[in-house]
Amino acid sequence: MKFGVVIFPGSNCDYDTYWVLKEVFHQETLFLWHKDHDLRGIDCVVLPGGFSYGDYLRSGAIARFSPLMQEVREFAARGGLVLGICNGFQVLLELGLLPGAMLRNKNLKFLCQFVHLKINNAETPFTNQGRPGQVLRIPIAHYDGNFYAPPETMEEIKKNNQIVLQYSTSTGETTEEANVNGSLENIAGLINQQGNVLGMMPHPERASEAVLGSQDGRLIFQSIISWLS
Amino acid sequence: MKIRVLVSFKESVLDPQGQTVKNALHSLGYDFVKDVRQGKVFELEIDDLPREQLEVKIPEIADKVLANPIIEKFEWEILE
Amino acid sequence: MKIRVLVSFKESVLDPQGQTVKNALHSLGYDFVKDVRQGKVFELEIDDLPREQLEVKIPEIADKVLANPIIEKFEWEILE
Amino acid sequence: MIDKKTLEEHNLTPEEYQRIVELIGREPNLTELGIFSLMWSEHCSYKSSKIHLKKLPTTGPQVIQGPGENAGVIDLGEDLAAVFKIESHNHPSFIEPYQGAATGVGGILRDIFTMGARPIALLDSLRFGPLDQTANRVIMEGVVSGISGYGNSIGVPTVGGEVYFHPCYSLNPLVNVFCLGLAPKDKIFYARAGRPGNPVLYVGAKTGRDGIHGATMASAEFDENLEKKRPNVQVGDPFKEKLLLEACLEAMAQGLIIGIQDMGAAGLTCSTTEMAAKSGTGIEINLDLVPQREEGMTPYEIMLSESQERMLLVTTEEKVGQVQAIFAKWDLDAVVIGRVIEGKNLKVWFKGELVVDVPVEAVVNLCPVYHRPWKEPTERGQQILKELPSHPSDFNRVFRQLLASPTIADKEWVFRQYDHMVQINTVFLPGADAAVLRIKGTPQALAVTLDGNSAYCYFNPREGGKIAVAEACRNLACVGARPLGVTNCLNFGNPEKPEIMWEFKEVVEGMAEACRNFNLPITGGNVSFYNETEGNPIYPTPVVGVVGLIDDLKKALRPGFQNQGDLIYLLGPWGESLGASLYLREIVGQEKGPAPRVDLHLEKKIQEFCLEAIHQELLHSAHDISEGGLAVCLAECCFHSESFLGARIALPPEPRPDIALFNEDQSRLIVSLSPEKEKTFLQLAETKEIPLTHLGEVTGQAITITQAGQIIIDLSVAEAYQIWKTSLPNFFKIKS
Ligand SMILES: Nc1ncnc2c1ncn2[C@@H]1O[C@H](COP(=O)(O)OP(=O)(O)O)[C@@H](O)[C@H]1O
Ligand SMILES: [Mg+2]
Repeated sequence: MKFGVVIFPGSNCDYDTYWVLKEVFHQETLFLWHKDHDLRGIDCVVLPGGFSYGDYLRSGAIARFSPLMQEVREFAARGGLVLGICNGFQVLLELGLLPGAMLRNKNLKFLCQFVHLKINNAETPFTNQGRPGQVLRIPIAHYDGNFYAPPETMEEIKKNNQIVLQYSTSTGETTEEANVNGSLENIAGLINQQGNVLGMMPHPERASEAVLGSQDGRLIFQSIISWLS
Repeated sequence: MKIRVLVSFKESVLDPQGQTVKNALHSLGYDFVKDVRQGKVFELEIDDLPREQLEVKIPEIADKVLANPIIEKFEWEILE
Repeated sequence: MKIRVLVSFKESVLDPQGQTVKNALHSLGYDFVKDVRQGKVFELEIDDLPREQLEVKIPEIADKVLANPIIEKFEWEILE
Repeated sequence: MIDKKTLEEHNLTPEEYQRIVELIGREPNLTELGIFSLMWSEHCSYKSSKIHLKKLPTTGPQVIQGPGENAGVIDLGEDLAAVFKIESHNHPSFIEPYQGAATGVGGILRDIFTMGARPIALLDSLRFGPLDQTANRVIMEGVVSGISGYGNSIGVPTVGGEVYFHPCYSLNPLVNVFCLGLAPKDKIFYARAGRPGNPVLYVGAKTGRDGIHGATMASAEFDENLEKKRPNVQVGDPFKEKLLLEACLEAMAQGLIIGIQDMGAAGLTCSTTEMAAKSGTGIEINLDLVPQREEGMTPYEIMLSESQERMLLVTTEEKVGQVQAIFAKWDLDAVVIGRVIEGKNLKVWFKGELVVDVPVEAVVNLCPVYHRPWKEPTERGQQILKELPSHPSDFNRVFRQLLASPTIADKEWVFRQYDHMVQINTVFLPGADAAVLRIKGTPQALAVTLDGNSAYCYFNPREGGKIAVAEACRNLACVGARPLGVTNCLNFGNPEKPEIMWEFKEVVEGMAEACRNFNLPITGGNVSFYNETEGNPIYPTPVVGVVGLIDDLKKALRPGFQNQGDLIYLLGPWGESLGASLYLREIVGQEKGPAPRVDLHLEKKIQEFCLEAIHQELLHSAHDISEGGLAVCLAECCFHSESFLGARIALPPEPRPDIALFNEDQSRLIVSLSPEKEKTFLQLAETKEIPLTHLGEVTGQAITITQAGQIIIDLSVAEAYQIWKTSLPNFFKIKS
């Protein structure tokens, strides 16, 4: 099984994601350059965190025009697995592979901290190693993670059980207080209707080694690996 | 020629930045300000184009690049 | 009444955002765009005030809150 | 043609001008004058500090590069080197807090990756005036978001730092940023031009009229003419810098670069002349080839521009194409703008004319060096606490007040805005005594800290200088790291005033003594003078950054208590004076000395003992006693425990409880250990002759302090935590 981590200009979690896939999970992993046109036979694309193009216009807005994103679009349409983490999630929204948009965090500040996440849907390629209601502790680090979608879209999202991860308390309550950035429905992770494209604001690659204080992020990668094998 | 494109949140979308500016103004005693909405402005210096072409091209780049139609709306004008 | 205040970097100040947008437009083939400057727009809903008062108050809040006079300039207009 | 007014505008004295004329054998033109004024400014030439900086020890077996390059380099064993440096961006941050702080981050990052190192951590030392004044809050918000905006975007974690509040920083905020990078030991790059004929390439952002005279500005006080001195403020572009970082490291990894120098303060002028001077060659550039952002720029403006995110590099003729290809990959231009030439002059061409022709040596190395007069100020001797303040009647109240003091209160409001985890090396998040970063693929870790207490330096600059070094090393000892190298940023007032010069000299001599005591080299740093507004200088503020190594990351220690029933010990003396303490200043309301003193011999013994005890795995926690004294240290040990563990300790009959609890005497830590290890611990302490006291134990959910059976402080950890945690955010609450 083969993973590809996309590098956009301004990506900065590309090496972290690569390190975890390659050195922690011992998977074959490639870097994919945004200007290329070829996904090189990978089974799962990861769009990593960072500030593609500085996020100067809107987070993820310019990266979506990269040549490689055309390939990613087709790959996703064929059912290939796509994981967008943080800025990668923002790119997926701008690409239209996921519904909705990101607004600035409700306190208008960048937020870097551990948060608790409740698994709302454990039947996805990205969460199948978890239980519904299970709580994970994984860090976030973003400025624009306040998820928004118009009411009709929210209806759809809920109807299709697309909410995968929600900001919660340590015991799994999705309270207002636990909703650090102000997202609708405490959304931290969202999947597309077909169930093969996941965007999540928290960084599982920052919580995959004991030395970093949490290994809860492993669940995401393990789920993908077991799904693919 | 010069084009100005204004991008702002749709009415239905909450604008926390605008709210914060409003609060800041109130705390300084500028109570005559009732509401604030914050948006972006782009000033484009472009090759001279006939009006009909502008009518196509400018909305195109506004829609595709400058604004995110899910949350934002835009308007544009010719400056000079 | 409604006031619009436009805030942008002074000419001599680097505008990385505008530059990045320009490059993106070029890479999409919109070569007729020669330059882009990005700024902020504030739409203020305010109590009706006579023109003379506006002439004092609006520049005052623009200078103090909306713009950073060290690197930014502003202009304003009455919308309605 | 060069009149008195022009000289004044360039901050050059008539004598300095005379010297320029002699050195170049004629009157300089305006561009040449600009070049000299920049490079001979205090900021670039160190003309007032040089003779004192020479006193600092700079050598040691681990030193690969000491002062004199963009950053210091220390050998980490195996094939890795640590590259680090600290820089100030005080003046720009006062003028425009967001951009000033942001470009400060950009500048120090360039210093590190110019050397061939990938930056892996940032730390920031910040000083502001009291937060009850709106202006100070505005500056602090701007500075913190500027650091966050730049560091987060470029993907270098900001893993630690310090924030102090004192009225002396109200109109003189300090923003010092430290950066640490890692490089392969055999691939360090220097500012060299190499051989004549080598092409000189300009890479990165275009040149605009940014910050012209920034360096000369950093070499003058602020006064009511501030408005006029406001240069074109530089706006940072972290995205461009990220591209520059990746492109430079890629070109270096492929062996395509001979020499490289960033263009920060003093831009093209500094980079061209320094590279040539270091190689003993000349250099020639054509300004028509320099990428420009604005129309009609003059040679003067181009040479003096401080536009950010630019680099100058030298390669060989054959490699130009490969270099350009790498930069193109990262959407950056790399333009050949000149060549290394025979001779020893800088030659600058503009529209076919030779507009500058001056010896690089004169520009870079022949600035006059000043032995500025110094004089000990008399009044400080009288600012000594003669009579003990009256004994507080309610220690619980005092304790709460101290925990809420912004200098002591939790800084999460600040570091939550910094991405402190990107690059997934950060093992100890901000809040511990030192930041700890694993070195991937090894059992080792790096520990880094910044320290400096200006109140001590005000009352006794020599002791303050020593303490800055001692305390930084003590912070490392607490986590289990051996210090390897030091960098420092010296923030002072106007060096032309003898009292300021005295402070400077004393601090430097104190630091030198402490470094020699710890056998530690100083590998670089920065001096920021003229931190005065309207004649009011800041307190002397040295900020010391120390980098250390932890051999076995598994043994690294945190400040928080671990287990109920663990024993709590005080290492070091009880202390005896409240002089210069935060308690005396903020609670009693008396700003009085004397400053604490540090016995360097004892300090070293205690640190070595701490390291040995950690190595033998005798301890469960260690935390250094600093601002707020023993009481605050104890509270922090409780706050950093996982479940609000409490502590019960007993004070001895002497000294008085306020002194025992709040004094800031040096060489002291609080450690905790399991009762089974006590015997071994005490034996080790005895063989090493370590003064220590059994304070009490980890127990319950409250902080309880008694003396002679009487309860003096009794506060639940949860309540104390709440006070400590919410103090800073409360200042910044958005009111609606
Ligand atoms: N306080 C200090 N202690 C030790 N070295 C210092 C100090 N201040 C400056 N230096 C060293 O002097 C050298 C000259 O500094 P300079 O070339 O001006 O560096 P910068 O690029 O930081 O302005 C640098 O190597 C710097 O590390
Ligand atoms: Mg430098």
